[in-house]
Amino acid sequence: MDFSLSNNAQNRIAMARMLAENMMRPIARQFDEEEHTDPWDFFNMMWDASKLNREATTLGGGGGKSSGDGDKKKRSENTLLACMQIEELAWGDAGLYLSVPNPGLGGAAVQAVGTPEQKQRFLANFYEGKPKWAAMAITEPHFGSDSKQVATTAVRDGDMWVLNGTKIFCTAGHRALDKSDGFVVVWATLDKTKGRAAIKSFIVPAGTPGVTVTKVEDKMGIRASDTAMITLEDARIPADNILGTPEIIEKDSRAGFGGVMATFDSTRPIVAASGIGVARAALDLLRECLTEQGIKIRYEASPYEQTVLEREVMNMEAQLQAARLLTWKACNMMDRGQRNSKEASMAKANAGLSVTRITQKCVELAGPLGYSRKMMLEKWMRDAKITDIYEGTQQINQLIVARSILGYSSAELN
Amino acid sequence: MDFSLSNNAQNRIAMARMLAENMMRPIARQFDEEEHTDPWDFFNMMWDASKLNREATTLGGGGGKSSGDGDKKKRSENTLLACMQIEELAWGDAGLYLSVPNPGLGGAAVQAVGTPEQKQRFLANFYEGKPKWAAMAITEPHFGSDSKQVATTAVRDGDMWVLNGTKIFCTAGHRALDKSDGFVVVWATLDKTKGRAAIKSFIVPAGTPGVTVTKVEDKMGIRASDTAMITLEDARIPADNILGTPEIIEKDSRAGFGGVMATFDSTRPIVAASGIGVARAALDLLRECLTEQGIKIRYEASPYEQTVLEREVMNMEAQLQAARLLTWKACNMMDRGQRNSKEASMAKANAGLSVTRITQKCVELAGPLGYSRKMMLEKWMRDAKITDIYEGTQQINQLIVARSILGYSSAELN
Amino acid sequence: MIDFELDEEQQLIVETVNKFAADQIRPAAREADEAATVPQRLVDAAWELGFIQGSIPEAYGGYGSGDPSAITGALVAEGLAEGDLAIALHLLSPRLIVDAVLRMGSEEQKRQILPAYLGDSFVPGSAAVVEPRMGFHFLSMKTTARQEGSEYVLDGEKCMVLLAAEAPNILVYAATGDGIGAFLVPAGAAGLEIGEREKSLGLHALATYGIKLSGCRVPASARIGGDAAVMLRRARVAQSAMAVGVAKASLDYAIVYAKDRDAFGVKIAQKQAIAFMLADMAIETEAARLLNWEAAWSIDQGTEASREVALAHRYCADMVMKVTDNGLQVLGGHGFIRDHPVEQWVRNGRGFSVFEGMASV
Amino acid sequence: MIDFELDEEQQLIVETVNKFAADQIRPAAREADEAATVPQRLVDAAWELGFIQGSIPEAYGGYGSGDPSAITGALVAEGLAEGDLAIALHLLSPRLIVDAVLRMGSEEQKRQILPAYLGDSFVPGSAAVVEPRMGFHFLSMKTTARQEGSEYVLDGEKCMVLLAAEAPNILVYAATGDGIGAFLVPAGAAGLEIGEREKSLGLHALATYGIKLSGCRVPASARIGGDAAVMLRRARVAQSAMAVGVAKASLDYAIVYAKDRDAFGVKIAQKQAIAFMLADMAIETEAARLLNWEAAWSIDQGTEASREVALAHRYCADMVMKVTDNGLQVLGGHGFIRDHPVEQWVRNGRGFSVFEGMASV
Repeated sequence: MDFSLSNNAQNRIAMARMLAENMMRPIARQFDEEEHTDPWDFFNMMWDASKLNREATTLGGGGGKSSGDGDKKKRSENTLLACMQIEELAWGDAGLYLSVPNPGLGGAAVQAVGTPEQKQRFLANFYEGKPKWAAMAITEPHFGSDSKQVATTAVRDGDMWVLNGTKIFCTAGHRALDKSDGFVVVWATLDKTKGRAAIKSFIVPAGTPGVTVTKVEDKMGIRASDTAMITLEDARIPADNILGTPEIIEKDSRAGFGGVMATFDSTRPIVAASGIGVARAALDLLRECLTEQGIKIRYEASPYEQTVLEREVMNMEAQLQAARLLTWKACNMMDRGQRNSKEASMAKANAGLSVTRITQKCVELAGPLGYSRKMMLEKWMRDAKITDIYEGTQQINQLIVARSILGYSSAELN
Repeated sequence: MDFSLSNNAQNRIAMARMLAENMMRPIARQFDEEEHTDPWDFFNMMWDASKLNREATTLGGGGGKSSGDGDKKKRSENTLLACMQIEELAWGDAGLYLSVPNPGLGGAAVQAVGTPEQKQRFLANFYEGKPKWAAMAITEPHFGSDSKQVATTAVRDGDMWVLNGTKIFCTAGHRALDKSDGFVVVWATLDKTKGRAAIKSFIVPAGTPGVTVTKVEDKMGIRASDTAMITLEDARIPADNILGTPEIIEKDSRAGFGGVMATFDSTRPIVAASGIGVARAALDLLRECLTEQGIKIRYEASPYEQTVLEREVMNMEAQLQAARLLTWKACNMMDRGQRNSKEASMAKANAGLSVTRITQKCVELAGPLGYSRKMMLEKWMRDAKITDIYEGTQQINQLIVARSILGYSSAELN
Repeated sequence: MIDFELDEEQQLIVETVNKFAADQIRPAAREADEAATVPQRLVDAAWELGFIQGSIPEAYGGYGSGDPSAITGALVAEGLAEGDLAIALHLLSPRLIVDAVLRMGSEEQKRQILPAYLGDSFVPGSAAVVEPRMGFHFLSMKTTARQEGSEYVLDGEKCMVLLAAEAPNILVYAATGDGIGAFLVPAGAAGLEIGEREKSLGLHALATYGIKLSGCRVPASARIGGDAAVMLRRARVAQSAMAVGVAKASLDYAIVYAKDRDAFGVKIAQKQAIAFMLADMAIETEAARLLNWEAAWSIDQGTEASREVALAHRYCADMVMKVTDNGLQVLGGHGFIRDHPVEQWVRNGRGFSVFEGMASV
Repeated sequence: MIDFELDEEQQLIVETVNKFAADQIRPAAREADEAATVPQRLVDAAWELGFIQGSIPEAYGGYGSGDPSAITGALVAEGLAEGDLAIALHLLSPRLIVDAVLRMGSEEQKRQILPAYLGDSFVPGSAAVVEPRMGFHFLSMKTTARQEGSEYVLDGEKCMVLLAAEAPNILVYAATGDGIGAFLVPAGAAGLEIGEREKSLGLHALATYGIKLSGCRVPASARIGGDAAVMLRRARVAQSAMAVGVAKASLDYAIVYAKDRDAFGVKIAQKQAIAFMLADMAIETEAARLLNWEAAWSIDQGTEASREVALAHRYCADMVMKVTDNGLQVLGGHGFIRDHPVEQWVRNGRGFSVFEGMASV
């Protein structure tokens, strides 16, 4: 057991922290107030930076692969490093972090289940040219968590797939399709009657005729990040843009639905980490302000002497660190090549709730200043809440944890 | 709207408080430590007192009926009065309060759905002679809340019913059957295949051959109260000891299962009130001790100044009063003849949780003294917990509230 | 005798308020939030309904029957806030002045001040209580009122002063040394500086400002009554009632959504995780309402009720945050989108632990 | 490099401890609670397994490899407490003395004191920290140690002193004026008065006592080390680990019960209300475990870790109360009956916010 940061980790964190402080914090409020605008200077800067260090900004970046660099130890800590860096970036600004041009969830899917040829076509040269985004489009207006309800259809027509349907809540979908030469991984069904097994994911490149971003959502928080509604009308893509086999295999397989679901095992800790970054930003600022006022937290004081403020700060620090450790453990297991679905959902469920409560409490404890948009606390409260919703809501992740500890199938517990 | 106590209420409370302080508190610890013994002096005293004022100790006493005494106003406040008095008695000791010789839940059932003749036979002269108890036997080893699972059978044989089965968690069952000339109302089914509609309740008098108390439970709290396991082997009772009609009416009716269920509308607020009495006892004692130490609760202090202790006390007072008001409202509605199932379950669910937390917190805040059996706080923590379990667990009551606000049937939400 | 039923007059008021909130306030709430303004037609409509006039006894030109009870005030506040909090605070703002004068003012002050708020149309009221610092607490103000001969000199800084730039008078609360005093400061008074309109997490439609008082002089007659802490407690009752209204809005919206939304072959409301969350929201909302009603009732009995008010205020502020957050959670991703009102209730709800003196009963 | 895996030695220890806890402690726990005594055979069996000897380096007659780590200590404490808390505290009691001497004592004290705890059989240890008053806090002791020439004079009152009547020595913690000192007081010392055995909410099987110190004189050499607060923080790590063990016991029991119990046509574990409660219990237990591991690790790094320990201690104490209470709730009425162990875990679990210095790592 070891709770020390490797040199590698310390360096990566320091670099991400530098980006967060100098490139993100200064523009965070502006792009919250000016929703639906694009921080191109930031995008270009991050794009160039990414070329230097991709893990820093790739969701699920190389989960499980060996990093091979700096760190003496043979064992990989790539997922862990990704989480640590993302915590720093989200500490800078969660909305901007989600806007960083990169292969994102779409890229993660290609990486997880794509063929070498697909990785070559869509990832190998991704970082060339102008900033690009790749997104994942799963949700549809009539369903959220129940992703086997996918109604978007994919029909084979000669050497093309023809997609029809509407996708919502597609993070960076607008930038992937309309503001760059990126792509969106779209979930569609080959046969609605066949349920999960018939659901496949398809790589839809920017510029594909019939693909339109029909709405960009107004949100409570993470406003710098675009959340797109995408309409597919007879959108035609090459036959080999399907991820995994086109066959409908009744039993889930890594290549099909299950495979895409498996990417959650790496993305959930990463979502947790981003929320933790936001909550830490709030807690850091609150503590700074308290220190300025000469208030010191007496951690060991008795409830007969400790103030409510001190206890609240103490509880928030414990909640935040607990969420972080759960997240790191889920990463640690992935880096060790262990199955971590339960731990990933534990981390996500715990972090989602903790960061929501922490940021809400920081606003409260900062009083009128906390409620004012002159300070960042209120923004972080709005930004943090999404942590408990996307990549599986609190309820979905609790359900996964419950099934796991009870040894139940989704049929036995739903 | 009125939050003032009527003279009638004030008198009843004062009387109950007097009993609680002088008759119950002095022996409370003894009959917690000496489980399975009987405080006969207390029984006899309460028995005589009951003759003077029955409502004081009758569960669901005259809910909905007009009291007609003292209080000037025409409108009834009988359910309210019962709750207020029971809060006082439980403040004295919850285990002893549950042990008070009276018609209890069994009597409440007879009162709710019995025929005039049955009321005459079992209630009219109940208070004559030596102390008596009447109990309700619903639960069986294989089910708790799911009371349509009743497996105890009732078979008609000439002018008798023959009962077979095992009942557990029958409060005061031992005293009703073995220590007095009382009775137990037993739930049994006329036909297991017919579900709810076939479940009837039967009045089983003490001394009925084939009825045996096979176990008296060891419990965490309310140890002065006996919790019996009752075995019925070819227990024969007169045909007219059935409550309601012997016919199996597919649709629930007040006379059958539904009728008995309806008694919960009065018993749940009463259970809530008893828990509130226990929690109040703990909070009162904690505050006394704090006052002795010169600690004053600064209710209006800011979180920057208020101590954790002060905030906890403040929260407990609010939780306790909230539970009390929810309980009083459920009573108020019943006294007005309004349907109060939702409010009764709201009160029970809220009180069950609140009194559990309050008593646990009082033990914590009293430190080593709270954990010691020299003080009563630890006992009240053990006594309070049952509030969240019997007469429908927290979960059952939440379910009832949910159905009510959602307008769902038990089929739609279960 | 304990009784939770509203009397006929109260029931009538509640029906009127709820209808107005549902038919006119709620449909305008989102746009008001995005446009950061309260539509004039709502102001006029509310004025016609006489929420202000009804709170003033006939003796002073209103058509209220005697002093309005805090409970009735709480019912109105809850109902309007269920429509929208920012709009409710705007519409009820005149009571910040009117109530203070009625309850603390001299006969002369009543005759002088009240008529201005009983014209043909709505006249905004304003009160300055909160001060711009983290540890602010309503009993420890740093804004001071120093008596100099026949005048009071006010110095200090306030924030969250609603309608400061729009109102003819601001009721400024300041420490007098022996407690808290309330001083009527007319717009444009020398030494009164009204800052930029504030931007906050919530209440976007409500115009609030920071103000500075630098040697601002008002005649002794501008002081309304003695210890004004009593008004700040009444404010907490009004705000707590509004918290209940906001929570109820979120609960009812989440119920409708959950009964309509499909997942895993059923409505999400049929899932215990969601159903129990809704049940808990309902119980907590009702518990908070009853606690605050009792606090209001205690005030109506003429007691200071500082303990009851503090308990209810704390409980309601925590409740509304939890309930509105759960309301958003029930909607999941859709709750995070501004197409639905739930996120607005979260942002408004968070304010209740900060608001002081922003409404009155 | 961050890593949560146990090393091989730790895994071996955990397996041994868990097997002993499951096979021998758990089956005896209820009877021990009712009979208020720890069976001698358990004491002997535990001694054979060498939980104490293993914590003492070979250099001093044990067979531990160097100073035992706080993490390893936490693993042992969690495992044994999962069997039963009272029994675990009894079995590990020698470490109260042994650890203090090893970590704070002089070379001479180590040579003098340790052998007594390394005989053929178990020798109970004892420590006196808690004092019988509501607001007691481990950093504000009223028991004093006054130096007089070559002696210390101890005065004060302690409670929850485990095995005070059975142990050859009690390590008494007292305020020295410049901090907290730990003093080894032999049984029967003049001025040491051991009271009646205490009766508590939980820990029935563990013998605890109140003791009085009235001018109790011990030689200066009886003082172990300097500021003994460090040992009280280690105690909190040990206790927090035990809290995790108790919570895990309740969680696992509730899982088995919920998967076996029918209601409404399914197992109750298939109801979201129950399933989510269990999921939450699992998450909270794991979160607390990791927090405490990090605190233990920080101590092993030689830091004081007062913040980390305080956070983990508070979190674990709250967690175990919530988890054990929910564990009981899952069983409903059956949880309230002493046929099942869950109520015992609630009673023991409540103690963690009170226990101080009752175990060591």
